[in-house]
Amino acid sequence: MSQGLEHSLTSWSGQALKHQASWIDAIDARVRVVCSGLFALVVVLSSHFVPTLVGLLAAFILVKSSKLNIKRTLRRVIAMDLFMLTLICVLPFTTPGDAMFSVFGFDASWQGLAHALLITIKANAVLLVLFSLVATMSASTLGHALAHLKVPDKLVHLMLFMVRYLDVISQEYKKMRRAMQARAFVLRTNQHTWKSIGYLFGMLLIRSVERAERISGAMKCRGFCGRYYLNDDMKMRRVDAIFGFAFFCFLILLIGLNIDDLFKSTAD
Amino acid sequence: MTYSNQPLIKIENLSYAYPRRGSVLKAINFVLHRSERVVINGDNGAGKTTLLHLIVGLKKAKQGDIIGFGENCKTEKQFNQLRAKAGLLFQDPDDQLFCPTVLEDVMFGPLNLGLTKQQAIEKSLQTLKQLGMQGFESRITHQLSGGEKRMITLASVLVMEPQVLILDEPTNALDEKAKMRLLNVLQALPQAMIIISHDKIFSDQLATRQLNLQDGLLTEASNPAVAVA
Amino acid sequence: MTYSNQPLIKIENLSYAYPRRGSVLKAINFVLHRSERVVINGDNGAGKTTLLHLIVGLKKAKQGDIIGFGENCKTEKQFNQLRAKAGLLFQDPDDQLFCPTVLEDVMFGPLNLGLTKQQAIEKSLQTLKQLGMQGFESRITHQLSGGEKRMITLASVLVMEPQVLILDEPTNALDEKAKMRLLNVLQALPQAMIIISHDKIFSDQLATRQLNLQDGLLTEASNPAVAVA
Amino acid sequence: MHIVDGALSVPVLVSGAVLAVVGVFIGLKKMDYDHLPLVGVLASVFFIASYIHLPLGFSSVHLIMNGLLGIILGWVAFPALLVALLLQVIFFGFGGLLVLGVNTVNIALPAVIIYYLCYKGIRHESAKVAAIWGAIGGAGAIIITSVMVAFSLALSGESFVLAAKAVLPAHIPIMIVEGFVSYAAVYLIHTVKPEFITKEKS
Ligand SMILES: Nc1ncnc2c1ncn2[C@@H]1O[C@H](COP(=O)(O)OP(=O)(O)OP(=O)(O)O)[C@@H](O)[C@H]1O
Ligand SMILES: Nc1ncnc2c1ncn2[C@@H]1O[C@H](COP(=O)(O)OP(=O)(O)OP(=O)(O)O)[C@@H](O)[C@H]1O
Ligand SMILES: [Mg+2]
Ligand SMILES: [Mg+2]
Repeated sequence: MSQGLEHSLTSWSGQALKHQASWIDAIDARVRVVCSGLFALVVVLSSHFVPTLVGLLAAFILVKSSKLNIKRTLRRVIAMDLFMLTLICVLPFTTPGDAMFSVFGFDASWQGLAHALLITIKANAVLLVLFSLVATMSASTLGHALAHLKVPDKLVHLMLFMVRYLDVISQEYKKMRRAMQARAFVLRTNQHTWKSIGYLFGMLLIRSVERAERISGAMKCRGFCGRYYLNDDMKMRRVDAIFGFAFFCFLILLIGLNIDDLFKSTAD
Repeated sequence: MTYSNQPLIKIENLSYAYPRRGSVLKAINFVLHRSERVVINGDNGAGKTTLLHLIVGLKKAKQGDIIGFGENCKTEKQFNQLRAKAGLLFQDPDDQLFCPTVLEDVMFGPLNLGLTKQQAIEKSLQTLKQLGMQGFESRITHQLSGGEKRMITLASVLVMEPQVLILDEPTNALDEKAKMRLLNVLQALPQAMIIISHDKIFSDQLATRQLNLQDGLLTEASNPAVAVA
Repeated sequence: MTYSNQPLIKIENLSYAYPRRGSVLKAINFVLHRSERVVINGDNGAGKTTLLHLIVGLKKAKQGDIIGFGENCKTEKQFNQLRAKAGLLFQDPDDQLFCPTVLEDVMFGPLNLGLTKQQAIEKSLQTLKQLGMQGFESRITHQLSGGEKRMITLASVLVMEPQVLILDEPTNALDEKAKMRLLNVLQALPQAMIIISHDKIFSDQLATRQLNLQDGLLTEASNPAVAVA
Repeated sequence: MHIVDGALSVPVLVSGAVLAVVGVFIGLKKMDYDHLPLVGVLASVFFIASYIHLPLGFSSVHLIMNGLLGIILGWVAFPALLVALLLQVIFFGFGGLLVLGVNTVNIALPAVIIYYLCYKGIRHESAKVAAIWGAIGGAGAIIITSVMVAFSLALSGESFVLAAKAVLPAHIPIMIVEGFVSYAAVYLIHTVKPEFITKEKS
């Protein structure tokens, strides 16, 4: 099951995935990060269908305008939605409320279904906005943006190191896995498999530690004295301000929709 | 080994391209007969390693057939059977050695083939002895020298009793002494072999037939060595 | 560069052993003079990389002296100064390129030497241009090809204006074209060099002097290449 | 393991975020700039662990290995896992953005607990004994993680209680697999490069 989904390192491969250029690429990375963060906050805290649906709609528009590869995006979202599907199946039965139908004497409630759907919409909206605004920038740009947003220095550099070496290490992993395969190794549900994978993992750790030692050496060779530098020249321009403002207005609208609904529900 | 005249491995019309690159292999044809030792020459990046990985199904060809021991291999299961009969030695021994001790590493193949632990141990010790590596069984793989590592990887392939040996630059990173030792061992083996080697002296002594891989095409080598200016 | 007759680097009686191993280097003596290009040959595991790492103080010798630019280096601080003048190119470019983008990686050294950001950028761009790598500055390091990675590591060492270049198998994993390009670049550089290379053609063209490292001993290579019978 | 956005209640989200910030803060305090390459590279290895899918009957599970990560990194597991989870959300869509705090705590806190539990055992001079402690750590981390996931769900509302109850048994197979895999990994490290785990890290 999982093999068919976008759960493989090929989708990472140093984040070298090409995507079509769009106007979203031109917007400042910090603005994109902040916008998607606020969007997640507003949407997740919404308690009604209308604002979340509007949020989802906006997410679709962003996906469209960032020219994401639709197939790839769908695969990633579906991976999550399979999990949500189980929730949709379970929640109606565990939430008390007006009976929809009943199975083996358990009543499925409309309220439960509504709750499950609400969660699904929220989760999808947040992910789609993340994909279109943040995942379209390279991981190192993201790191730089986070540094500008006052995320602790060490955390940013940790992320950059990780982004840098994920690819190197996954190559090593793949080579070793291939070598095992070439000796007629097949993954099964038994102790031999687990032991071999454990050895593989341990060996990967050791090789990585040795690599880290060499990296430290290389840093020392270039006069490293406990400071990392980022070459950051991010400037806010008019487009960024306009996009940020428009997005902000939209979020205000979403919040407003929440309150509006509140009035309605109290009026009932 | 009762394949009278049937070729051990036959490749028909094999093509391969990495994503977002030009094609690496273009319609390769190749036949390996019994007790042949075929050397494939080619520049760096010519696609030699890719070809070997395709043969044992570690990469899947977009086009073309690989017929191993009479069977046209398409599925992972078929390739898995092929891999038991065609042992591949990797370019970098470090990629192949992942167990803590030598014995465990050599045992890995036989265990995959379904032998019991006792049988696997016996067979591994025997193979190590055959390669003159007795006494190494409890050594730690990670701490071996390059030449020793190469010998152990060879043992771990030979222990599976393959009918074909596929060697990807076996002399890579070996010093002269280790190279001579390997040459002697290989010459004494009965298996058919496909060998990649940049080492002219080594391959000339071993080969019964030489091929060139260039621009994605596999051709008979007429003039074996052209030095670079 | 005003070291008239003084050797740039001098090694006296250097010995080294890894824990739980026999000794790798035994009382090595070596002198590097100005504008020399010394090639060190040796089998795999002979200890060549170890020797280079000892020279720049990444490993500390148990015994022996390293005299860099007239100063006997013992402390980490002294070695730190030595490293600014003797640039080491690592065997695996992936170990050396640890910054997200090319420009940041090249700038890393100059910034550590105390240059301002503006100066560092200017100098880095200039060095990249000198190596014919202009236009690469905003590329992401892990997406470069092997040859490009090698050139960038060279840039990141050259930008620190070392007086000695120490190259650990610079042609490793390069194809012929990239190799020729590197050879041309290196031949045009004025720095003294210590080079490890398994590539005879490459090292013969570059070397002014060749040494052999064998059994922990460093000796003059009398006959550069002895073919195996 | 990854809880998605929108499922949890606000108090749970907030307390998760606060705990995560505290944990990350402690982790960053304990991590020198000199250690960055090591931590970065190790975090990548654990990131890759989540791509290793092992078959289990008709389905498959992927490794988490947070126990082993905790044993090796201690508190530094917090920042390492935070970054790994952040990358997973953004580039693969696992989990969610606002639940990042909760998810980080659910995976990193067990790692730290395991660090203190197995600290002694893992440094035992016998490789076999150390490996058994590794197995305990590997399996234990999964137990603690699944209990915490169950709690985050159950605390978010009555309707999640059943789902929470299902979390624990669902993780028993993963626990067994991780135990065996961790055993082998620790055994290998102990025989090949013992100084890697026995070495004191500040
Ligand atoms: N995973 C990959 N993705 C994209 N391109 C690749 C990949 N692996 C190899 N290549 C490219 O395919 C070509 C053939 O590679 P291959 O490793 O088969 O060459 P080779 O003949 O074995 O070379 P060498 O002598 O260096 O081992 C090279 O140009 C290489 O850059
Ligand atoms: N960290 C280490 N711990 C223990 N032994 C080591 C370590 N690093 C290297 N060695 C051993 O020391 C010897 C010399 O290693 P070194 O890397 O210096 O060789 P080399 O001449 O550079 O070889 P190559 O041509 O493969 O690069 C080898 O036998 C190697 O196994
Ligand atoms: Mg190859
Ligand atoms: Mg070396």
